[in-house]
Amino acid sequence: MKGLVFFDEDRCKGCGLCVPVCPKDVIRMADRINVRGYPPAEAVEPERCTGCGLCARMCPDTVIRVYRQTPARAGKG
Amino acid sequence: MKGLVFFDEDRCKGCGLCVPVCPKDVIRMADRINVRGYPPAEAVEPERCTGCGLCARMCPDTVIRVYRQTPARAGKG
Amino acid sequence: MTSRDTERPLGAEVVYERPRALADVVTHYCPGCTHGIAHRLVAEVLDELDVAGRAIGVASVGCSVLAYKYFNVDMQQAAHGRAPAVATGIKRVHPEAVVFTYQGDGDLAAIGTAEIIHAAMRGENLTVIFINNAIFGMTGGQMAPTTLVAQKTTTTPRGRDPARAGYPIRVCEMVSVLDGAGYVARAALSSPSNIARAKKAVRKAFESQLGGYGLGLVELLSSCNVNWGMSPGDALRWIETDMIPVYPLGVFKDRSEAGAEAARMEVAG
Amino acid sequence: MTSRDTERPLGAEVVYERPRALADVVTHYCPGCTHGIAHRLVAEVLDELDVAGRAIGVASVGCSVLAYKYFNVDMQQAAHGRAPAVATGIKRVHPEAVVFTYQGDGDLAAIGTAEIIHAAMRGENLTVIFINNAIFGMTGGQMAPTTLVAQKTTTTPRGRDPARAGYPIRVCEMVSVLDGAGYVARAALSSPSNIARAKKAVRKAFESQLGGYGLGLVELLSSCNVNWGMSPGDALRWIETDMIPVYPLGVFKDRSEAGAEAARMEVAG
Amino acid sequence: MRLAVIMAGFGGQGVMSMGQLLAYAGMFEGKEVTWLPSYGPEMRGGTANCTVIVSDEPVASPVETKPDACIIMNRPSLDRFEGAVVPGGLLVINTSLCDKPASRGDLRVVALPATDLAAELGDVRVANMVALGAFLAVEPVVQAASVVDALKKALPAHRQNLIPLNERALALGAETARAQLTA
Amino acid sequence: MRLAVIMAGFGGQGVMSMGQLLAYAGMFEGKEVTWLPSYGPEMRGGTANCTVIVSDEPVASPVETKPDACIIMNRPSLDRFEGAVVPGGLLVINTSLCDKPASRGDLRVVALPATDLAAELGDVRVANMVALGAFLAVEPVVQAASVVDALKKALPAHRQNLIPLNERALALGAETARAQLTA
Amino acid sequence: MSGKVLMKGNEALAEAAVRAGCRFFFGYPITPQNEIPEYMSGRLPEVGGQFIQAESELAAINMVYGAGGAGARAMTSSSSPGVSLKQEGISYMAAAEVPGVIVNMVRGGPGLGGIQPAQSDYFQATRGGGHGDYRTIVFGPATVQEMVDVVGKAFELADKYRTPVVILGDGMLGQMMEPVVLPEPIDPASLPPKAWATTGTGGRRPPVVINSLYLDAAECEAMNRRLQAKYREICAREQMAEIAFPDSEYFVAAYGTTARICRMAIQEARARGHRVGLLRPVTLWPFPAEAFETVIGRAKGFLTVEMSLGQMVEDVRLVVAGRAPVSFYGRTGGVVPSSDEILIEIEKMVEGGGSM
Amino acid sequence: MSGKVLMKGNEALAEAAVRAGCRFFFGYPITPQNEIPEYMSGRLPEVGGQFIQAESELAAINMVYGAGGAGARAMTSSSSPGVSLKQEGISYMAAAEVPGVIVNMVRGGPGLGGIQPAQSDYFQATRGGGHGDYRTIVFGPATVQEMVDVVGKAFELADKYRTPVVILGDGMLGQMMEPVVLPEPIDPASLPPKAWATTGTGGRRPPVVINSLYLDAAECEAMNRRLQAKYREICAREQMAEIAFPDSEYFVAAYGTTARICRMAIQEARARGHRVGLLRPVTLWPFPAEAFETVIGRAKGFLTVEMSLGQMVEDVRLVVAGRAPVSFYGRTGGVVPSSDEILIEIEKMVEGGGSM
Ligand SMILES: Cc1ncc(C[n+]2csc(CCOP(=O)(O)OP(=O)(O)O)c2C)c(N)n1
Ligand SMILES: Cc1ncc(C[n+]2csc(CCOP(=O)(O)OP(=O)(O)O)c2C)c(N)n1
Ligand code: SF4
Ligand code: SF4
Ligand code: SF4
Ligand code: SF4
Repeated sequence: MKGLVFFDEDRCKGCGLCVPVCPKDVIRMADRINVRGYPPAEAVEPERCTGCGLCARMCPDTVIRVYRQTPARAGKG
Repeated sequence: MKGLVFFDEDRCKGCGLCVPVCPKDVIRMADRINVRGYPPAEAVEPERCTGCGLCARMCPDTVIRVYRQTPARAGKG
Repeated sequence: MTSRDTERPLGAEVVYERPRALADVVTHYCPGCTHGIAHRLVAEVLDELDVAGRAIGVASVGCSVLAYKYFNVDMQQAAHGRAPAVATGIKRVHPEAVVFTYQGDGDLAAIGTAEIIHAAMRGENLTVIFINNAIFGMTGGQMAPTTLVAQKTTTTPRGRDPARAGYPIRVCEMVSVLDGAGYVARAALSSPSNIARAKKAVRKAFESQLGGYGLGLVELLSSCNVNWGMSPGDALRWIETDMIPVYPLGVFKDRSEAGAEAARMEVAG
Repeated sequence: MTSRDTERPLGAEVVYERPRALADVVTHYCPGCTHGIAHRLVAEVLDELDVAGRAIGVASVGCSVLAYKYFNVDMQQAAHGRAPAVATGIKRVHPEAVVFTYQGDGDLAAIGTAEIIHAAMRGENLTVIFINNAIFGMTGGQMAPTTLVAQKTTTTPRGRDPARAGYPIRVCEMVSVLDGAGYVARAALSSPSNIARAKKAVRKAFESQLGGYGLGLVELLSSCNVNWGMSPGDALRWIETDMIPVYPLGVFKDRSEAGAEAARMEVAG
Repeated sequence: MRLAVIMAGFGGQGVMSMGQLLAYAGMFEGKEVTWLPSYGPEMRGGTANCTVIVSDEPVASPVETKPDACIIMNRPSLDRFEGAVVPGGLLVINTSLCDKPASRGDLRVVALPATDLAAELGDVRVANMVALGAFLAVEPVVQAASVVDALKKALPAHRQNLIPLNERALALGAETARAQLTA
Repeated sequence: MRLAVIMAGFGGQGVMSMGQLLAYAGMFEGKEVTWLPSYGPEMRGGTANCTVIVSDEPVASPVETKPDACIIMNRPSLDRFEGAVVPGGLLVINTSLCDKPASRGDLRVVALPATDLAAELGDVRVANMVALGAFLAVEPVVQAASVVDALKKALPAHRQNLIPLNERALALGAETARAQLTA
Repeated sequence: MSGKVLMKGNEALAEAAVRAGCRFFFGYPITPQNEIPEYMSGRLPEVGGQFIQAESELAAINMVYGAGGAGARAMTSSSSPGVSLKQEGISYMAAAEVPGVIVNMVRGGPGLGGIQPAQSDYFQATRGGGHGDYRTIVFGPATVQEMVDVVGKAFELADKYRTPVVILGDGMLGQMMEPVVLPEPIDPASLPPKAWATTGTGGRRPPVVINSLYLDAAECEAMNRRLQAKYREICAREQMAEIAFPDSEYFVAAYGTTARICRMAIQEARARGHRVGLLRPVTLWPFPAEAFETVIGRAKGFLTVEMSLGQMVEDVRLVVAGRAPVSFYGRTGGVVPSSDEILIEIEKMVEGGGSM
Repeated sequence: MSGKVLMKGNEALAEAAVRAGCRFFFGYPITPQNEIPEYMSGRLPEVGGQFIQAESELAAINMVYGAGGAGARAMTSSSSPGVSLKQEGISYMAAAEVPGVIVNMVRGGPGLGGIQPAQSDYFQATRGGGHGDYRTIVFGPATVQEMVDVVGKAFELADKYRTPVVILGDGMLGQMMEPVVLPEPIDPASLPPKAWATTGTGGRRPPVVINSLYLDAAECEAMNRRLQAKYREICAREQMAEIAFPDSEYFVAAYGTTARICRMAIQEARARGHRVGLLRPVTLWPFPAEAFETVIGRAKGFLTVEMSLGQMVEDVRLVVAGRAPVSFYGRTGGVVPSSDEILIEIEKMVEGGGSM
């Protein structure tokens, strides 16, 4: 199962709550500062994402969207 | 055991709550009207009173005083 | 023996006399109103514990508003519902005083809900005498939070309908959830035996204060025959037939040393 | 994939997107504050039950005072503590509407104690989202009635001392005593699994309203990392290590048909 | 014409409704009227009173400290209101429950045992109508028939059977008063 | 002499305590002073600012909409306060966190990377003292020594060891400012 | 008879509210206004409305805020101590522009006081007893009929200006019976829709918000300026007063029950040859300054009579502004002044005893 | 340095209260006065006192009633919406003659409003915001030092007259720091005993009762007359005001924070040659009418400036009573007027733009 995780970076407040809940260690806090002055969360090696959605469930600021792409359906659109 | 029951008639509001609780049917409501305009409770055949105190415990208006006179001690003072 | 003779008969054993802590005045209560019994019990306990001299009472707003005239102790009259807050202020100033409130079910369970809950939450060492007569007496018989389902009052003319006006509130059950409540019990002023139990509960509620166990609250099921539209005697019967089933008697909490054990024994009350 | 790309990928199954009932604005909450999670859960449930169009929310006074900006539904902002009264007024006018309050522990369990108890007493068909973060957030970290024993706040600088400041108040336990309470549960926003359970409880609390079972109240154990003086992550851990032992999770009451059974199963939570 | 009357007695003697009936009757006759009760805890078990004003002009004040007449149903009410009546005014006294005569000499007084008379009619509760009848015989500010009309309006359907009794009470009061005045 | 200065930055940059130290120092030197913070939710995570007035006369108003100087610790503060300064007034800008130069030409400007300089000293938290040092070098409304005295009073016993670091920060800020002015 | 019925003031007021389209009443008992909630508890269910005996006056006013914000005509009533408890809520309603009617059957104060009639809550009612720069429209009716009339007006103005309206009666007005002609009932469904009210978006429009929070001072001031503009309009349009004997040399200013007693005293004074008139504010806010202006030119003096120790007299002094002497006579704590006492004061005024 | 310390207004006030012998504080948090309860929570236990964070403002004021009735020096503090909730309790204290000090750090209203400084609770404070004919002494300090000074005075007068005393500050005064000299601490044990207070009879004296119920109207009026006699005495003895440049032709009337800003504007106006002075009430009730009388004879005009849309100006108009024009300038909702704006208004006044 392949997951797709998107961060709406400008909404992120850099609280870091999403980082430890990811079972695949996909997320880390970036070095840069976003428009709100916080270091935003970002995905490293996003291909490891399974689309479990735990990060999105944890995020207080609806920064994260998560989708699941089953290989079979991937191309169908 | 002999009881002595006293009614402070002018305090009585004539509610009648003391009447049914007397196990010896000592109490009844008088025909006359007291200074407050109520028919006061009074003792009939007070010698039947055992001094159990139930009437005083029931009276909402501290109309009733109850004493017990044990024959032996009666004369001692 | 129906006279005004106020002398104590020589050599007789006293079964009952007016407690010293009760002022020698005739109350304004309606004939047969059990407020008078509740007053007497409080006064008896103050006498027995010998604390009237250090007692400070808080009268609330309701038929018992004039309670400040009826107790032979220092008194403050409190705004409707706020007696526990007033008592808190007094108790913090005089921690050695024995402070009690005397409140109706409109006062304590309607407008004063927050104050009683929080006095219990704080574990204030106060004694609360709570008169549950299922109605607002003083203002003329409106619904109280404690009014029974289907009971007619001047503001539930068709009987209390839970769908619009809700359900009777059980104060003891609610307050005993709070850790700061030291002693919580419900008794009824409906018969000599229930009155005897009520007195025991009142005494315990003061002892809870004296022992520093936190808020002591006694709910006394009481009558308001006038606003219930019954004779005084019928009103007492109605307490037993209609109120007690909704408001079971017993000790709901007792934090005192002997408490845990006693609770088990008395709940049958 | 860290972009601002807001398109939904073609053919992908949605695991999580912003609920429609949540306004597309950035909240004013501190980084890591769980108020945001609670908002989201409410919005998700409004979407799932498809009731956002007939929802009317009541914002209270506390950090969530601006909640009226964050939900895509009609809102009324209520005076501190009075949200259940305001919601009652609304619900009686629009019985078909889905009315909810969103209140903090200062708002609901301190100044608003009487209002929540009596909304429950009346069995108002309302949903109450109760955020217990053991502190007054908005005003700068003073003690709340829910503050834990020994917890330091700006008004308990030496830690909450029960002898002076009382004991934590357990709202669910207290409210569930009332007959008019339809659904009462406590959950925690401390981990993805607890958040999943919290969402179930929020949904149930709305269903209690829809089914006419009376007041539905969900207490959500929440963090206020800023006023607790912790990192957001440590704050979540503190919920689990320190708050849950005092505030056990579970369903305290469920008057719905399935309720009795479900309660038994979920209390383990 | 403007007449102010205070009616006073124990709670339960029907003092309030007596006043209301008078006011109703005045209204039916096209007059201006006000009815003002005493209220509050003093009513509980104690005394009750109300003030009725019947006038051709709009009533300025419903309060009257110097009434033209008083209907006194018990002893405490006599003590309280006798002094207030204007000189030459009217006192109707229910002697059944008032063991004291009027002390002022400058008033017209009708003293009748209204409660006893009502008992004779079969129901002490119409003592108020006996007294009202006596009052109207002396101060015909409204017709007794209008009081009966008012009663018809006021009583619920299942109580309309009480009308004749009340009519008799009004009449008995009036007779007694007239007899006294001519005596 | 009367000087009003606004200090502004992110919460956590020590803007409030910088202002308090200046006010304290003024008080120690026998001057009249006021310190007025912005307060409320805007502080939460956002910006913070305070106004300090040091004067020989009692301070009429603690509010100053046209300050003589501003110490600007970050970019949003520049946007907000640059326009307010009186013509000829002073702007101290912490260029480490402000990527924009001053836009007005009628002000005296000291621009220094206070945060970076503080980091060089070993603790970014003394950036405020670097900026204050720079400010005092140009507007010697109090002596730097008085600020140090104030710090000694303000810091608890176990923090007194921070004094030398703060002194160095003040000095470094002053040097940098003087260098700029002479340059 | 002409459709007249004899009704107790409190009940007439309640029935008039129902006829004005009020379907929601939230109250808490307190003497001397208990007949209002009692009447409503029986009557409202008959017309599809709802009565709630709230847990407190605080809850009651906030239920009005909720129901009014949701678009309904809603009312609460109480008496002095209970009305003090409503002040925060009234301030919220004023700020959030939520209509509603608040009845105060004033009794003797301060504190628990007594239950007899008084007018000592005038300041509280007319100066926005809660916090902030707001006002409420205040009616001070003098008869049961006028009380009935102002109830309709109160609901109308509350909706028109989106503002709380206070009816300031007193225990006597609530307890007395007088013949009244009741107005034709209004069907609330026939009232103009309120686009600003919370009803649920139905998914068809953006959310509406009822709110009084303005963290930005400039926005908070703007809200206040909006309110003040509304208040100016109300002052310009809604003043109501009665002048009896407008060509007099002296005037008694009084409202409500007191005005009735003053009228008796004035009749007597005129019978004695004094040229005294009555100036009776019906709206207490807006204070009927215009009516005063019509007589100030020729007036040689004003006597203000209140069942208080001097509250409305400040408004009289503010309008008169030194152009004539203004004297005051008051009884308080539940004592009702007699016309004789007032007559004495009138004669003092006429003999030049009036003080500024 | 002379014993000066730099303190935040709220904390200085709190410390001054402790030094005035206040040992009991009951409060509920609300911005912008949170430093008061916070300070007290740490400080009172150190001096054997008690701090309670009450469940609400209602509970807090009633705790003050309890503690004050029990003989202690007790205080509560809040800000606008919270103070509205205290009105019933303050009315009770006034009626039962229980001393106590109530602090209101006023913020922008009405409703939830904002948290920036305002003066829009003047009416509520000075006209007895609760029900009934009562007043409270009200101080409107302008500096942190003055706030410290009036705290001592407030406790003193509260005890002397057995009356609640209000300190009306504003957010700015609470939040700002200024150097202050704190007074010597008073040991509460050294204060005169209060025979009227509830302490327990000890079996040695008849019970005392703290009460405000008077069911008999005549008794209720008698209580009110007793209060009024006291209020007259307070008016005669306790007025406090500052006049700067008493020989001026024009005067700006302002109190508290606003007065400070007016002082700047006045300095500028005088620099421009205008003869303008400042009349600054320190007691808002009793309103310092005597100070006004000393200048009214020669004054050509008054400008009242407030952080409200016109409240104290009514008191100024009542005193001036048409003897000079009185104009008004106000900002509200948390907006603080600038000295420039005020200067413009001063010049308008001087150029004859003042309206009555
Ligand atoms: C603030 C306030 N609200 C309402 C009242 C009116 N009031 C007086 S007593 C009472 C209720 C009394 O009922 P309860 O407490 O049950 O006592 P009871 O009279 O039945 O003994 C009410 C509502 C008041 N005095 N003050
Ligand atoms: C009547 C009133 N009292 C006090 C306040 C100040 N106040 C605002 S929020 C708040 C408490 C907030 O705490 P909580 O409800 O726990 O919410 P949180 O901020 O923690 O989310 C208080 C006391 C107010 N606005 N109104
Ligand atoms: S004491 Fe007992 S026996 Fe005697 S009268 Fe009373 S109830 Fe009867
Ligand atoms: S119970 Fe007391 S008041 Fe009642 S009738 Fe008996 S003696 Fe009288
Ligand atoms: S009204 Fe009811 S509660 Fe009050 S005194 Fe009478 S019987 Fe007792
Ligand atoms: S102060 Fe606390 S509750 Fe408020 S937004 Fe911040 S973290 Fe959340």
